Amino acid sequence: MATHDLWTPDRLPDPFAGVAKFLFDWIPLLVLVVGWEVASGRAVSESVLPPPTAVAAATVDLFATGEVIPHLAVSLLRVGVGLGLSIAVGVLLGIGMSQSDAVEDFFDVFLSLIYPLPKTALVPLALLWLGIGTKTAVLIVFLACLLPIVMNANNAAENVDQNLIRSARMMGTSDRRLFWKVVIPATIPEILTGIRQAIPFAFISLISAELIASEQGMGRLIRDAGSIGRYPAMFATIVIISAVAYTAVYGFEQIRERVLVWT
Amino acid sequence: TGGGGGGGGTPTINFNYVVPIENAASLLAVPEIRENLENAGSAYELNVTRNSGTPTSLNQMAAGSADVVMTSTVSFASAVNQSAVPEGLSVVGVDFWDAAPENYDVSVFAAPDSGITSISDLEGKTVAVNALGTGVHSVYVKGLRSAGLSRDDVEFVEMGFPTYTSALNEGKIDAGIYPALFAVGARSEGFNRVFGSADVWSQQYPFTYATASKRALNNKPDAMAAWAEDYAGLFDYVRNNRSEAASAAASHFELPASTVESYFFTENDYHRDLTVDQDALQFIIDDLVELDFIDESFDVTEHSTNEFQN
Amino acid sequence: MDVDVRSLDASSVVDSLKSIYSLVLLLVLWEVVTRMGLIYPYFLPQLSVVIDEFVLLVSSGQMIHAAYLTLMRAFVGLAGAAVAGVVIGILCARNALFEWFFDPIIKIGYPVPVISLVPVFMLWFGIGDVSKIIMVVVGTFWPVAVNARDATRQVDRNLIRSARMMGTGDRRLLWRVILPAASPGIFTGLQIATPIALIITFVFEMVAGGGGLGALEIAGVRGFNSAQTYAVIFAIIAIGLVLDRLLRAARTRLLDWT
Amino acid sequence: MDGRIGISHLEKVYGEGSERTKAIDDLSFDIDGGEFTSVVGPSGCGKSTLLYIIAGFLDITNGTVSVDGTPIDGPGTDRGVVFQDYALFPWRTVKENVLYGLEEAGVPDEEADATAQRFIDMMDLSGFENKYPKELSGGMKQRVALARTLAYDPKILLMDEPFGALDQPLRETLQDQLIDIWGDLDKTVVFITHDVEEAVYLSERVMIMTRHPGTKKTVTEVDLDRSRPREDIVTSEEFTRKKNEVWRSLREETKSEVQP
Amino acid sequence: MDGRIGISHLEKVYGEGSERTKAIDDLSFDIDGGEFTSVVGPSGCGKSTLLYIIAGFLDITNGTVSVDGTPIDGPGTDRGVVFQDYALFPWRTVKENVLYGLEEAGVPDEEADATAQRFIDMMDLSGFENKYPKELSGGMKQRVALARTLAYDPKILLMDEPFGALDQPLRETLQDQLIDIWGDLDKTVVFITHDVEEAVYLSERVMIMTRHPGTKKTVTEVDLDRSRPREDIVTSEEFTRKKNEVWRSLREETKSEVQP
Ligand SMILES: Nc1ncnc2c1ncn2[C@@H]1O[C@H](COP(=O)(O)OP(=O)(O)OP(=O)(O)O)[C@@H](O)[C@H]1O
Ligand SMILES: Nc1ncnc2c1ncn2[C@@H]1O[C@H](COP(=O)(O)OP(=O)(O)OP(=O)(O)O)[C@@H](O)[C@H]1O
Ligand SMILES: [Mg+2]
Ligand SMILES: [Mg+2]
Repeated sequence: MATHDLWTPDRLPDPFAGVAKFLFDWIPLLVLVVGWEVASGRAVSESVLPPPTAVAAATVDLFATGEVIPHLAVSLLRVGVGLGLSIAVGVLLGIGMSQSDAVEDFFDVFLSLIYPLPKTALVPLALLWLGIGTKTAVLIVFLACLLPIVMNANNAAENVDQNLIRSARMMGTSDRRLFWKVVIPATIPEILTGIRQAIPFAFISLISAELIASEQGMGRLIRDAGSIGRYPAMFATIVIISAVAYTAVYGFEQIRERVLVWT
Repeated sequence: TGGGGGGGGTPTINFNYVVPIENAASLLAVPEIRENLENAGSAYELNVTRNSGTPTSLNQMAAGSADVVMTSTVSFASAVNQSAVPEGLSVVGVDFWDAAPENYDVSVFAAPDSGITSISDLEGKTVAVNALGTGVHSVYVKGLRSAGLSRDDVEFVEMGFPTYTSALNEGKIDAGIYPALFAVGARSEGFNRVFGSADVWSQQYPFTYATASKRALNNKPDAMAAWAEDYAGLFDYVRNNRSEAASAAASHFELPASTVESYFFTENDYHRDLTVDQDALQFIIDDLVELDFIDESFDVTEHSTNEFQN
Repeated sequence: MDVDVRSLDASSVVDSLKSIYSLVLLLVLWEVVTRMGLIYPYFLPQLSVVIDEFVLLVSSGQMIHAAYLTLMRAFVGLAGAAVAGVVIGILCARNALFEWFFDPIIKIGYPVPVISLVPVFMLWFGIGDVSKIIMVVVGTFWPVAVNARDATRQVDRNLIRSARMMGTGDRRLLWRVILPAASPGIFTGLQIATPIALIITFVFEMVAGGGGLGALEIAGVRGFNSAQTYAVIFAIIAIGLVLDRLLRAARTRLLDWT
Repeated sequence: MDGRIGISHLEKVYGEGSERTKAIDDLSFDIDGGEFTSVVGPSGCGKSTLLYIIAGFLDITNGTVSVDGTPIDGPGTDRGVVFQDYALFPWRTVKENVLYGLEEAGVPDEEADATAQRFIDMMDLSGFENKYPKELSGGMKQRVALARTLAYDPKILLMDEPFGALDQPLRETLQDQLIDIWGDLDKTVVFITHDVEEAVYLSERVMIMTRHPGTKKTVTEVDLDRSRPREDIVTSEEFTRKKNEVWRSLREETKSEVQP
Repeated sequence: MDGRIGISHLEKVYGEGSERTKAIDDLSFDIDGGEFTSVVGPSGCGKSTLLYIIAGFLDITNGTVSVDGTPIDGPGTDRGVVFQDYALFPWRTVKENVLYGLEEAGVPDEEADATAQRFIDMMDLSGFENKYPKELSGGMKQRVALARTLAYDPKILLMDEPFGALDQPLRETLQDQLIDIWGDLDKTVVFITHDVEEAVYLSERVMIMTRHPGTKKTVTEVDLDRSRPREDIVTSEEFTRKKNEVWRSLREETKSEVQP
């Protein structure tokens, strides 16, 4: 976070400067949390907005009693399988469409039909076909993640630098090998970008599917806790799933940086 | 979903309920109680899950992932009318009855200081219902009709049953409709009972019942019969061991033991009789058509059977 | 010459056919397969039945009213988020204090699956329009703010320098240079936010009712009327397509200089 | 005199602590009003830094820089900058770009319009008034940038490798146009370039800077009869001689610097 | 002879119908094995088209182009192309890039490694073997591209404005390196450039092309003693004369072309 304009902790010795800067950067969040703690029970009723301490206690409790574990596990499974499928299919489809006109002509119109459709609108349909539960959630996560991945992979594969391909051909690379030696590696950065764009959609669709059509999972837990007035537990569940989403997003960014040392 | 006959292992029955305790069948989920049943675990494997509404359960059945589910009048009739379940479905046992004069029923309560004491006082008021288009909702409409009002004369809001009491106390709603279990709380709060289904229906009718998919009945008849036997056995067991069953259920469903104790299979409970009374069933289906909850009626004998309750 | 023109026309017809043949094929297949009874009608009603249902819902006014409710909620919310997001985004990019305060909040807030707050909003604001609209504001604020902030940060320094050289003061700089220069990025933020606004509205309507396309769609499932669910999805696809085209057209018109 | 630039003991340091870099070290140089001066030097020697200091974009660490005797205090309409990447407002048409400075100066609409049109015509841009920058080639964009700067009539033109991104024939055309304008409008021009030939062809004086941290190394006075056609100038002996002189001086600075 | 290029009545037309553009018109030209030829011409005259035809990337509309008497049929390892934008594989390190052609040729690992290292050393890239292209400056990238092409030992080097994106000092260093390599390795080089000085400095023959559609206009033979230091060459009379000759011929083509 670029806050040099405000405060430059250069005067402190290095390790301290680092820590001080970290603390300084996160003061705003601290302010929010403290504000929330103070407001709760004063400005707003504690049941409407439980204080962070209560939420923290509920979080600990959810883990200590093990209540959240099966829900978290099933949610992670759904997000993982849905995203994994969309990566596998999306990459194949995206690159396939760039390599073959027939494939492109066939799938293009479907992609342009589901492109403008908010994928959560398909939850009821999935429910119809697959009933409630994991299959439905996986299908929705899959569909929501598919497009960014297909589109990024397709774009990248279609726009591989002509001169890279020419160079490879000049050095004796045949059509077949070209795909593995040039097209795929040249496309990887964009594929990873597509996945990165897909992750938030994966979580949105997971929670949506679980709110509407599941008896398990974090979305369901949030809804159940809310409907019987266990508000600290409801907020705690939201905090937990948000932390998971946050970790997924920024963790993936780290991984991408590692993988793409060359970009 | 368990495959066809014998072959590998014991067939699995996927069973779905909605409201714990109220659906007596929900007790099949309680391990201590299931232990006392004859066939579960031997003649068939029982897989119990809970859904948040009867339509969801029926959709599970349509999608092939449930064999027996608890249904109530409106969703059962709609599913039949729309042929939602491939091969069809059949009522195999009644879980509880509504509108039985000597038992508790589905009742509307209002806050003591609201001044609402009769159905006609509800005109123009905000009233809570768990979900529109349900059997519970139909009790309201039936009541309003009886007082010469229509469903448009009140404002319905959808809320979960457990939230009614605080909403009534905070004045967010004027009245709420309570099934028997929750009515225990409403009574102890001192709320006015405005009316109940027994006041507006001329006869009692099956409110919630176990419905099986015909596919399951055809594909694993023995297992289904064994399940039905256990379901009946469950009623016997509970009647004979009321307090053990109540405390096991309360701890399994994490409900206050006192509430369960004061309700469960007592005079505060619904009328419970497993027999599928096809006339009573036909009566309520026809009445729901009358009340505009269902488009058309049908012959219930094609969608219910008493063969398991003899 | 003549031949050239004809072959050109023919090939463009072939092109457009190629691009939709698979859709036509699918629709025909749908009708044929369902008519032959190969798929259980509850899962997939005949296309013609769905179309009938669609026409019925539209002509009875139900679909129109539901669409109105959904779009109203989505767009009132989006408008709120647009104002808040653009103001805060630009302030973050131009003012060190705002940057310090909001940057970590945005960093933490952006990845939160906002949809998980639906039950919270039901608790706080009930299940009416207000609740849904505020939810949309909260859900779409992030992409708008982040895009506005990044676009403002990326305004070419030399543009600002040129303007200053020609006598533009601090105040005027915002209107004369920063806003126009950042407007493509801001618009991108709105384009990203629009489907999110719809997603939130649909899900909220499905969970909490209160009318709208989401409620109408889920009612189809709850009432075992699958044709209704399909018909509503048709409407949603149509709305999605139209919105997407409208946004693109607006972009071309408003930002034809990019 | 109008448009005089005085640079005295200029020192410019970027950054602080471990990131401290001295970009310009003790540079003194005076430019007369109406003079055309080019600045050449190795990459990173501080040419742009110098120009931006004169423009008022950067603070001075030590020394003074003044225009007509007044120390510089931020950007101002007495100077105009032409950037290598044009810095045109992409949301404004050619005409609107050229009008910008006039609008800011509060020139009445009609007068502004006439002035803008004059410079558009001067830069051979007539017919392109309503095009957006994206519709123009690089050379045309640079012409618009020049017209925009000339239109609000700064005394001093500061140009940072303005033709660096253009190809040879375009460069040559624009160079010739620039010479004409300079002759007609009597501006002080400070022109930064990498291209020795360009520097010698255009300017009266070429300042060669040392490599990083930059300061004045040598100054070559060029006295060519610029009314002759380009062919004659570039093939003339005087031109070749000056070019070689600047080239050699510059080469001393760049040679040792280039390593893999 | 090795690396002879024969171009006879070459015609190249892009597109069809209303989009038909003739890029090259009736061009005949022969290049001897081991010769260094530069091609200059106005922008869009077809220089790249010509080069890409020799490389085998483009089909010929009419005429023939042959290498050592065999008509060209697609890309092949007897030729190597160096592009202006380097076209390095970004996911491969310097060493891996240089190894590419050797891998494709099935050269055993150890031998390939030794060969690659030899060219890396030759191009002053030692110590950078494990860097990725993004970590290199433009000049170094171009060195890697050159090493990669030289490593698989094509008879003919085809270079399309290879130094166009680099700044003057870097260009000069690479030009001198290229001359050395050419002297050592005995390759046929076809070198496209916009820069007249570069063309004359490097090559034995400079072909000037007419503007669009391009064909051979004139050919200037340059005979410089390239063993002398650059300073001496570029200030020599012969160099200036040849440069002016090429420059004038080119100017005739470009002058009328530049319009706003
Ligand atoms: N904003 C900055 N912060 C820190 N150092 C800077 C900054 N701008 C430039 N420098 C450094 O100051 C020195 C001079 O930079 P400057 O851009 O003035 O060089 P230049 O002569 O214009 O180079 P070029 O010919 O490549 O344009 C360089 O070493 C550069 O790295
Ligand atoms: N793929 C193509 N399709 C149609 N026309 C093309 C294509 N490539 C090049 N041309 C046209 O052919 C002519 C020659 O192009 P070419 O790129 O060979 O010129 P060039 O001499 O290399 O130009 P430059 O100096 O700008 O690189 C130009 O008029 C160009 O517009
Ligand atoms: Mg510079
Ligand atoms: Mg070219």
